[in-house]
Amino acid sequence: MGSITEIIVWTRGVVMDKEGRDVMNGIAQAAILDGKFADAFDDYEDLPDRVLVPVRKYARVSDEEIEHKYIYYPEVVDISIVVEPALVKGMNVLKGLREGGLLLVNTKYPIEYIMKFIPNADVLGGIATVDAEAITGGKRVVDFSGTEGGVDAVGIGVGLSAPILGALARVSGIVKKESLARVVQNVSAMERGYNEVNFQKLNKTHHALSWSI
Amino acid sequence: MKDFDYKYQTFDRIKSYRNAPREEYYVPGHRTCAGCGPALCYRLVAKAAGKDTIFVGPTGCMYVANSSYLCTPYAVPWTHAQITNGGAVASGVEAAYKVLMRKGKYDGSFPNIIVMAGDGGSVDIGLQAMSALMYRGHKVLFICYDNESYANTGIQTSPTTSYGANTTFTPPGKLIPEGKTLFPKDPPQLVIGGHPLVKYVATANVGYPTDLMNKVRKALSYESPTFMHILCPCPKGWKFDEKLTAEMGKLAVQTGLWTQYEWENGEYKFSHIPKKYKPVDEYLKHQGRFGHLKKEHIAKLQAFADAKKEWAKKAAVSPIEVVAQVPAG
Amino acid sequence: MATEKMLTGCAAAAQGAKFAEVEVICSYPIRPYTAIMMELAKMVANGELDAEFVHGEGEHAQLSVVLGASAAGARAYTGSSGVGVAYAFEVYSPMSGGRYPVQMAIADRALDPPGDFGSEHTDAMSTRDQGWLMGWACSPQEVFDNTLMAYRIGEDPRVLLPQMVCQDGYFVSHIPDKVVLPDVSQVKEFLPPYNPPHPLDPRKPYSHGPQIRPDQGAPMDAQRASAFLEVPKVIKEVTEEFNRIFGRNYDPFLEKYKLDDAEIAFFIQGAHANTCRKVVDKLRSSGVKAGMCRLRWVRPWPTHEIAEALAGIKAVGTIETSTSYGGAMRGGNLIHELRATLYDLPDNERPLVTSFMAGLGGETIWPKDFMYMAEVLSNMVKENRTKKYVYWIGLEPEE
Amino acid sequence: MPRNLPEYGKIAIPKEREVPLGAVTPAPVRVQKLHITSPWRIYRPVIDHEKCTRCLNCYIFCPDACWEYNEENDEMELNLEFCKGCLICIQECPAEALTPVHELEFEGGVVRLDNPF
Repeated sequence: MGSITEIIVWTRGVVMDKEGRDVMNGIAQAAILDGKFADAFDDYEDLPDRVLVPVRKYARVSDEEIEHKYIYYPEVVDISIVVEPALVKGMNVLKGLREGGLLLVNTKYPIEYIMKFIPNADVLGGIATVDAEAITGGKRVVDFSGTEGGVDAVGIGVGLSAPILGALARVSGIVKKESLARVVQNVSAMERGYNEVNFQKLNKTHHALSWSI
Repeated sequence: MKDFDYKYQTFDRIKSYRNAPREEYYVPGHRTCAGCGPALCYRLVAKAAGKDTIFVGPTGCMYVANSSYLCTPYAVPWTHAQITNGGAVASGVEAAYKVLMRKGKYDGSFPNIIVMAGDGGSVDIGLQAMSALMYRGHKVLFICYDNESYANTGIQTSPTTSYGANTTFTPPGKLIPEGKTLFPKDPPQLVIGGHPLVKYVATANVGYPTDLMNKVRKALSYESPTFMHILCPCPKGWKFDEKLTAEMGKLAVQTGLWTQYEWENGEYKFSHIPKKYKPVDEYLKHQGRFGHLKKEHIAKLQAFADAKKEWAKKAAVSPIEVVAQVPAG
Repeated sequence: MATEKMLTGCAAAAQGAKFAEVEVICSYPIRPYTAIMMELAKMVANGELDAEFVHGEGEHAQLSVVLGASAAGARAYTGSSGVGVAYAFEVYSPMSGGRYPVQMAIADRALDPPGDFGSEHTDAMSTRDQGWLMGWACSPQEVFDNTLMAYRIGEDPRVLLPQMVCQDGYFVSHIPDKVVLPDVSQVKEFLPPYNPPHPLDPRKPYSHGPQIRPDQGAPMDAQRASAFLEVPKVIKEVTEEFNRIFGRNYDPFLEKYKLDDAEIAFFIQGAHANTCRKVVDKLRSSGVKAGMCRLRWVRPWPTHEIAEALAGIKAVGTIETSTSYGGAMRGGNLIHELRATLYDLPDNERPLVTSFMAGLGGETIWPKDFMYMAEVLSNMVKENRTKKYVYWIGLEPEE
Repeated sequence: MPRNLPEYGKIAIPKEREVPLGAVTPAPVRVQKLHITSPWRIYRPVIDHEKCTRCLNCYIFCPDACWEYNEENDEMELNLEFCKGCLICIQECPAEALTPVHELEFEGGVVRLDNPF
């Protein structure tokens, strides 16, 4: 079995739920365009989501067919993406993170400041931030059509998720920017996220993530 | 049935927020939405009712979001009921207390038994059990906390969902541009119209907490079944900014889409009637569920509000004949 | 002082409930069980029984009302028949999961379509996996006795489970027979008052039935399953005590009639056992070594006791008075569990097993029908094989 | 069993997976501490005690019962462990005594739960 990159997306119910879902779906759809295998799904226990409640979503990307496609929780996590920064205080966003993994936070705060809230950061290989609020003007899309595994009527990457996806492509290389450009609605916001991401490499190394920045 | 002197509770009127009991019986630590209208309603009802209370909670948000994973926010006895049978389970609890007190097995005063049912658990799948409770005359307060949808399952239409609402079962589309095409059921009128033992029915709204609490207390002081229909704006389902929950309640009243009244022994008493009503759009514009509506749809909702106002005007002056007459004494 | 009366099964059930001093009763009319409620209504109206008699708006409500009553700490009683049993289905699992030891009397009846008021076990048997204790009586006396025993077993702190006390519609529910009614003091000695661990009581608040996470589901299920592991022990204890106090002679799980040296045996539950017993006698007098094994409890299923009772018998036929469309043997319900029960017997002791669809829709099972079944069983012994899984009595093709 | 029939098996629920009998659980006292909701908050309402008129609007309209009037020091107090940050209190405050401040502006109040509930 080849290496599978497991991604967890932390977001908030209802008001930022679609943004989180867009991140996971954006990753999976772009990865498939890259010729990889990928899954994306909500955390079933976190549904139904409530306004502002912390919720989790998952994506998996692999070079080969994913054997544990129908296994619910990832045992380990390679990348943790935090769609709303205050979550770093409330939740252990590095839970299950493999040594050398990546933390990507949508925030205007500098990396050093965010690190204050992450006492277990020694497990990290890198931390990145992108100010998606500033790039998109804080645009959040609230739409329920894609909940419960439904068909999303609005499309991916209209709001905050576009720059987050761009930033992820830049630092992790897990998906190609070109593929993302075919997936997201707001391509320029995605490009800005790609270009404007802040990154700090940390000492731990990861077997699969090689920083492309 | 038998002559037995049950010891009932009595309640004082709450005059101000400061005068309301400080104790909370619906405590912090639950998974309801930030800004949840039904949660605010639950808290106010519990506060007004006090510690000698038993809640029956049919399935819905106030079950699933509140009693998540073996921890609950109810500081008084609470039992789950199926979404179908809140009225029946409460009837059983009440019947048990009647016989246990009569047999000397319970020596406290008769507890308040309150069903907290959503709109589905009250007037859709739960209607049969609710109506039977009202008919049989159990000393139970049945509250329909109305957030105008099946919210717990992801906002599906219910019989109280507004005309024109976008729910996940009534999405607006090319053929059906307004989303929901039907106008809602009227829960208090369903109760008033056919249950001779019911002597008190009230509507309330989380925008008016003192009024809500006093109506709860009044309802609980009856020895027969009582019904309250409480508007509980739902930030998730209605798609408004969660800080506007109480505002939505007030706007519903100010636009005439919601009427605050008590019906007591056949007579209506209205409150919070605005001097001048606002157009319904003032209410609709904050809510994403109405974002797709066109002028003609909004006009229909305005006409609906206008008809409600007319009805309230008439009902306030001359009591409207009730089909199931209230027996004297 | 004990008295003897001629009572139908329904009247006997009502008497049982009265002696158990049930506190909340919830009724809804459906024949044939409805006579139980008619009797109880009279008792309440006459002040012979101090209970709240609630007129439910349907069977679903009946179960719901008694659930609430039991949760609040009252001994609660209800009942139904046929489609009514089916209509209440949603509430069976919450009742057993919440550990509310209410009692439901079932005078069984065929399900629709089309409407058939005749006796058939399919109604109750359809609910058998919902975590209820399920006992089956074959006479008004046994109905009365089971009513008391089921409460005592169900309310035992090791058990805390709801109980179905089943009887065959019409055959038991409507045909009077001698019933010995005990002295109140005997019942007082046998059945202590219901004392739930955490009732809905404002003086000591508890939450009943909150949501659980998926990973809490297995322990919840295991909890009920564990209770069922305890039940057989409690049934044995309680039956022995019942026999002692009331002077009866029940085997806890099975009526074993002339089984000891039997070559063929009928495996049966309910009213038709009364005819079957007579046929066994007749067969015996004509030299056929026949016997009968009658189930007193369907849940818990007395696996070991049945295996022990039937070991060494050459052929056994289940009398199925219920349907299991498309089931493993394409007939009724009992054969599935009986075959599974006998599977682990040594080869030389394992009976051949077939089933007889008989008594469906309320049809009488005549002695001649049992004689035919005996012939089928004897032929199985002769040929040393089970030719067919199921025989439809009266509807078999000519051979 | 003389015939050596299989047993029914036993069930042992590990201590950490035990659930109460019939899922009947004791009622909470004052707060449900098993369900801390501070991780929900993006913005924290911050009070200006000078401007506050003690009208108790924030207290009465809070769905999570997080505002309390402390009579001793005549001040409103916010329960930060449970405030979800819905900001109804700010909306309902007639004195403009409350302002929303992003949670990351405060270094205290880190809980870092492993699961959302």
